[in-house]
Amino acid sequence: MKILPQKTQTNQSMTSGCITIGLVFIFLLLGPLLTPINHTSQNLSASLQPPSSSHWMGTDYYGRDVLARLVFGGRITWIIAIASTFMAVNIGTIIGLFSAYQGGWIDLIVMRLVDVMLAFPKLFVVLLIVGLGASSTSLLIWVLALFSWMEIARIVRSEVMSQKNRTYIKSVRALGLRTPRIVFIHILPNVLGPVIVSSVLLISTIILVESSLSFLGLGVQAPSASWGSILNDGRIDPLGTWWLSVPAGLLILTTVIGFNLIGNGLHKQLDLKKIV
Amino acid sequence: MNSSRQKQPILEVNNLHVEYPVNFRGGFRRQKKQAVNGVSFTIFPGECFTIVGESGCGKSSIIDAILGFVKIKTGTVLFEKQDLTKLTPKNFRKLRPKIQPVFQDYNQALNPHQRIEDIFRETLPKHLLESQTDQLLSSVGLSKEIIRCFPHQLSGGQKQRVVLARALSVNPALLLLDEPVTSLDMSVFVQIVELLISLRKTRNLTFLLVSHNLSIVHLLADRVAIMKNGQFLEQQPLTTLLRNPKHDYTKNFINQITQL
Amino acid sequence: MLNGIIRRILSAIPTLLVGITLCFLIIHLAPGNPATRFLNPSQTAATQEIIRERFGLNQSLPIQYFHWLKQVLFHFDFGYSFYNGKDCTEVLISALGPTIILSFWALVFALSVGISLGIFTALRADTHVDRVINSTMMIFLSTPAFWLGLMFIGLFTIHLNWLPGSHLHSLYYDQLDSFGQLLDSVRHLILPVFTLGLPLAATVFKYIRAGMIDALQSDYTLAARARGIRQSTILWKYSLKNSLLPLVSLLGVIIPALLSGAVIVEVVFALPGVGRAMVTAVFGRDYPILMAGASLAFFIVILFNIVADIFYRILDPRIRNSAGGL
Amino acid sequence: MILQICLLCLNIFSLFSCQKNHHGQFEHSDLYPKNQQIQDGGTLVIGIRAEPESINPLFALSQSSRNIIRLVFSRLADINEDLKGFTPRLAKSWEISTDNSQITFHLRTNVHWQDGTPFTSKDVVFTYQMHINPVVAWDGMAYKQNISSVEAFNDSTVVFSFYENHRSMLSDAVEGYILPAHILQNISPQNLFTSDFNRHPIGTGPFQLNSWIDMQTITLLKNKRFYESGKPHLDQIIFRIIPDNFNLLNQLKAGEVDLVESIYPKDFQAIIQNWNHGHSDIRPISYLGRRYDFIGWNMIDPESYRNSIDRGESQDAIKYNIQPNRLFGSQKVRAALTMALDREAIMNTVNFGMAVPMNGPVSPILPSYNEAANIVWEYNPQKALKFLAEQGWTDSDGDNILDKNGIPFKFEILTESGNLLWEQVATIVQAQLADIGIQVTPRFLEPALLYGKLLPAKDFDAVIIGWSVGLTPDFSPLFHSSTFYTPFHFTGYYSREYDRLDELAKTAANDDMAQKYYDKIAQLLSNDLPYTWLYYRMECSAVHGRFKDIIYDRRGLYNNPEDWWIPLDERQYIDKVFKK
Repeated sequence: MKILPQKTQTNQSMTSGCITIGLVFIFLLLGPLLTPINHTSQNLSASLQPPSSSHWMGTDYYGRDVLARLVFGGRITWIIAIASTFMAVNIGTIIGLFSAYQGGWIDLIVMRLVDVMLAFPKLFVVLLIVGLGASSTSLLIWVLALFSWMEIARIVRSEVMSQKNRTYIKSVRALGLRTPRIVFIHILPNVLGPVIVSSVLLISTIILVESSLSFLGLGVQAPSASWGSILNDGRIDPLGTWWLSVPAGLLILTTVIGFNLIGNGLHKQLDLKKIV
Repeated sequence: MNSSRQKQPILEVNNLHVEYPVNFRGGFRRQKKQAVNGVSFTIFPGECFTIVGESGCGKSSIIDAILGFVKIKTGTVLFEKQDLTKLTPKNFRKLRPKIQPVFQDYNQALNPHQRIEDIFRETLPKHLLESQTDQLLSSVGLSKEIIRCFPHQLSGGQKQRVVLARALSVNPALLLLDEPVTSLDMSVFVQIVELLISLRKTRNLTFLLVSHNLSIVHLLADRVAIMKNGQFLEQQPLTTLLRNPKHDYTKNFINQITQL
Repeated sequence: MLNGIIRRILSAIPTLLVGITLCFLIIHLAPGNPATRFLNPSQTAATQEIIRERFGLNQSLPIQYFHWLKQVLFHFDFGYSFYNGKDCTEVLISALGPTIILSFWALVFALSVGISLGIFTALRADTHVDRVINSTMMIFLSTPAFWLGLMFIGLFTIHLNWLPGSHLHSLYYDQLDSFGQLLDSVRHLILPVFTLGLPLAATVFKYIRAGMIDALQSDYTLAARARGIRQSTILWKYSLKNSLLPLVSLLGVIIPALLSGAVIVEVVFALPGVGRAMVTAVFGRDYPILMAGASLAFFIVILFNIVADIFYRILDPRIRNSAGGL
Repeated sequence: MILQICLLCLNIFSLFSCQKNHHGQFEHSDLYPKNQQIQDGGTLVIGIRAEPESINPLFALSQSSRNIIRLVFSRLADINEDLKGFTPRLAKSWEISTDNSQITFHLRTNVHWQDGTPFTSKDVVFTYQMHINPVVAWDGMAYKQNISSVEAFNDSTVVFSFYENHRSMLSDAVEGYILPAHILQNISPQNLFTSDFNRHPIGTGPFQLNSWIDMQTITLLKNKRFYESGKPHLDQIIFRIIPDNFNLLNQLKAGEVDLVESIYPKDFQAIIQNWNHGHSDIRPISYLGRRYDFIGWNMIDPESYRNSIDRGESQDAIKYNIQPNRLFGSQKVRAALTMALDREAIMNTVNFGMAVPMNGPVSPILPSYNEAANIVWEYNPQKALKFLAEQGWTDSDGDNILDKNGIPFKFEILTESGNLLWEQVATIVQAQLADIGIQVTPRFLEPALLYGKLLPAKDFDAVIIGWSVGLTPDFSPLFHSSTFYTPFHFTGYYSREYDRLDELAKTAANDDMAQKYYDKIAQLLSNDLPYTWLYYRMECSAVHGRFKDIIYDRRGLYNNPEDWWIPLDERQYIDKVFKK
């Protein structure tokens, strides 16, 4: 499929992003091979050991292997980020499509709602809900998704608005096609580009918000773990127990950079002005 | 042409008013812009009725109004005696294939993510798909190699031919041609106009042509309406108009043609 | 023009109301009872009822809501904190100061660093300098703010002992002369402003750089260059002006980000701002403070959206001159 | 949040002696050589984690609020280290009437409120009225239940009358700080919670509030009118609010903060190391505090409890007919769970050695503590499995989880989110119980949610929390059947034998008799195991070495703030910079 302009050869941002994310992904996938130790097995007598040959990344309070926990926690972080992004993208796309295609009062009300939700400082309100409700991983995914769909909805709406008045849509409407068919077959594929770009960037944002919540003690709750919560384990003494705070922080940083790079790369590559 | 007068009109537009809301960010109250301001005309089967005027005079709004893409403020649009403004959306949709538009901007007229063959798959019955597609493409002068292509791989003239083929695929009675050749370069222009003329004959089509380009008007039109600021200045058969223009505005136009 | 502004402001009122109502519902429908804080072993049911009454929790939710709304709209009274009985308006006004100071300087920092580096690198696109700055900014954009803050404290406060890592002033601030006080405040602000400002600077940088590169390659710039207009004139009058425009609308995005960031920075650096007041209130289930804080945050964000809109309209001739515009 | 257990009765005549406490090494006072001349002046900076909610004794709940109140206000008398006698404060002396129904307090006549108004008996009477006013809802109201009236005989004499003769009469009378009548009588009790007084208190204590900058600092200055002449020695005490632990400790190390309480045991170990090697001036201070942590088992079936309440059954009917919990209703199961836990390892891991074992209800700081009275369930997984098998819990389907009649042994253990220690305990408990085939899911709930589930509703399986104890043994709010419906009795424990012993202990004629019953209570509860006691915590604090004469013991750290002082040659910049 060659709908893209010929800019593919020199997209450094894309390449380096893919490599970064690929490496982190391989780490998460093959991590258990690096360390034979189960991430839950405790050894209370070997608590808070610095890195050594038996524990490459040291141990935490319970003498659990930090490397194993980084792998396990990373998977949770990724699952949360990807699951809530997936949900946010779906919610945002459907609302955006619906709102733009219906137009009129519905559009006005939906867009006001989007304004309202965008006006919430994200961390503030997620803090509010997660803090007031009992925090569980699934609640976290839901809340993160429910407060992230608005930008997607806006992008979809504005794209649909611009596509809607293009002549090809007028033409297929004149052919007598049904509305759902027009929306999903003709409009949707043409707005997916910007949606993909912003959802990749959204993954980064959600990873950052989740780790901030964990820092405030509201994110993923033990005995489950995420990079944010592992980092938070080391928060009591970030320098003294650097093997808890530094690797987790660096992994968050790397992943976020990776997704940002991919997002930027895609943005360049899908330079949508040139498609139509 | 005189004979057509005895026939039933295929399209009858009476006292059409169209206005557009002017969107502006954040506000609730919207301002309106009058685009079409009391236009009436009748088109008979087989004829080519042409609306001529400067860009922005409201020509395209008439087409949008007939296709039901803008809300009509007052007035009626009768297609084969049915008032389109009073139809339910469902019934309107059923009637749609009868009236097909061809727009100026061929770049935007095709879905960039759809292969040519998929365009026809949407409307043609499955068992006839292949044969009918071939037939349609050849009738607009395209070879069948292009069916695996995406629109951006075609030239401007090819795209406009595909647009025509798509419109013909639903067997329309009335084609609404909105500046169909204006964006094409001169040689392609002539080919497309010739194609239109032959299609009109072979398929017994009626045209409503909208243009500010007088060469195509000269080649295609039977009757011409001159439009300015949302209103018709005059409506005449082409020959009458050329001989005896009533308005100064019309005269200016005709001078341009003679200069060509 | 004025008409348009007034209309824009009026249209924000329903937004504000819906938002506040949503907040109220979120806060009051969340499970858990704020009065459990006051439990003690000898407490009787009657005493529990008195405590609930003290906080108005004995009434039904709609009554609580309308009472709250009435107090806010007609008396500008957000009620009293459940935690310490303080007037919420007072709490927030005193907390707003540090948040404004912090956000203001972070914004100034972000804009000045972001814009200047953006222009600098746009003029040197695809050189080594550009790549280095670009990647550095990418890192700041991707760093969790609290981690950055902790690392700053570790490095500059503990390791090097150059800068203080908490509070707005030293303990003996009042004993210093006015220059000393200024210096003291600046020293205390540097790390928090950096922590909050660096990710924002990176965002601004991204926009400016992209806008500048676009503008520098655009037809009007090329045409201007062809006419022999001086490079600096092209830069300032043509390119920068056009790439600053998206920044104005970015303001609407930056303000919520600033407030979110302030929560973390205020906790890490022990600054007495709105964010920290809110975190404390979440943990203490201090409904009135939460409501007041949420309304305030809302108000600020919407206010800045309106301001950004108005500026946008003033600056962008396409909107300014279009029919029905301002 | 640690909920407070009130001191409902106090052993004034107990036979307690210092030697009896075998953890004596943790309780000592570091007195400066007496031959040194005490010098006035200097500043103490105390780092605290959260802003105090109020400096009004009627509403203060948090530890930091209570500490500040100790500095600003005074009581009639303070309890001594031996938990027997009292040191006179606002009361010069007191006598108990021959029929044991009245106590007459003779007040000091040289006391002034910090605004200059003289302190009189009116203030004492007014304070009592505030204490018993239900609208105020003072959390210590229970202390005053046995008092029938408080009357002023003259400006300097107050008579407390009692309904019954209890051993706790004197401590009940002196409980609570005295409030200024001349200020508070102008404020209606309804508005007291929101009054300005809470932030601008006027007391009679050694220090007075100078300024309170929100979420930053609270500055107390020396009270020049303080009734003990020549005291206090320090010029000012500043409370600096630093929520982030990392920052707090670093400011302690850097000397910007002089005193920090409740240090995490791991950090405390580092402070001990540095002090012992002479690397730092930060002196570690530890003593057996007031807190212990335990696992509470829900002994009744939550669903049947809820259903009975919904059916509106009488309280007695519920109490006697309630179904036992399917898991923890059996004493053998609770004993097995206790034996399955390596409580010593738990204690050492989470406390880094800063705790002592606890096996029964009586806290080690109390005179009535008797280690030998408790039944100790040593760590023994084999025996635990045997006990469980006797109760029908075996792994019959080979999935490594015990089951009985097809139901697996699974439960949820709740604890408070944000409490690092308890979260750690929950994580370890999960792992250790998994070893004997019990599947535990830890759930960390935000305090308001946790206590909402626990305290009124009894809707839980097991919970890890802790109590903060008073200086007298009183377990009736936790275990006596008469308190079955009050919040703190959440385990649903019910035993006629316990009720009998509890009443006997309270009404015993003397402490010798009472001790016998307390031993029996300890034996009964440590056998019945409504709780599995985990450990008794030591308080870990640190203070800069230049502060002298700080007396700390089981009562806490703020026993004699008016006596703290700094030698001239150890003064630092902060001690000198403030202009008088």
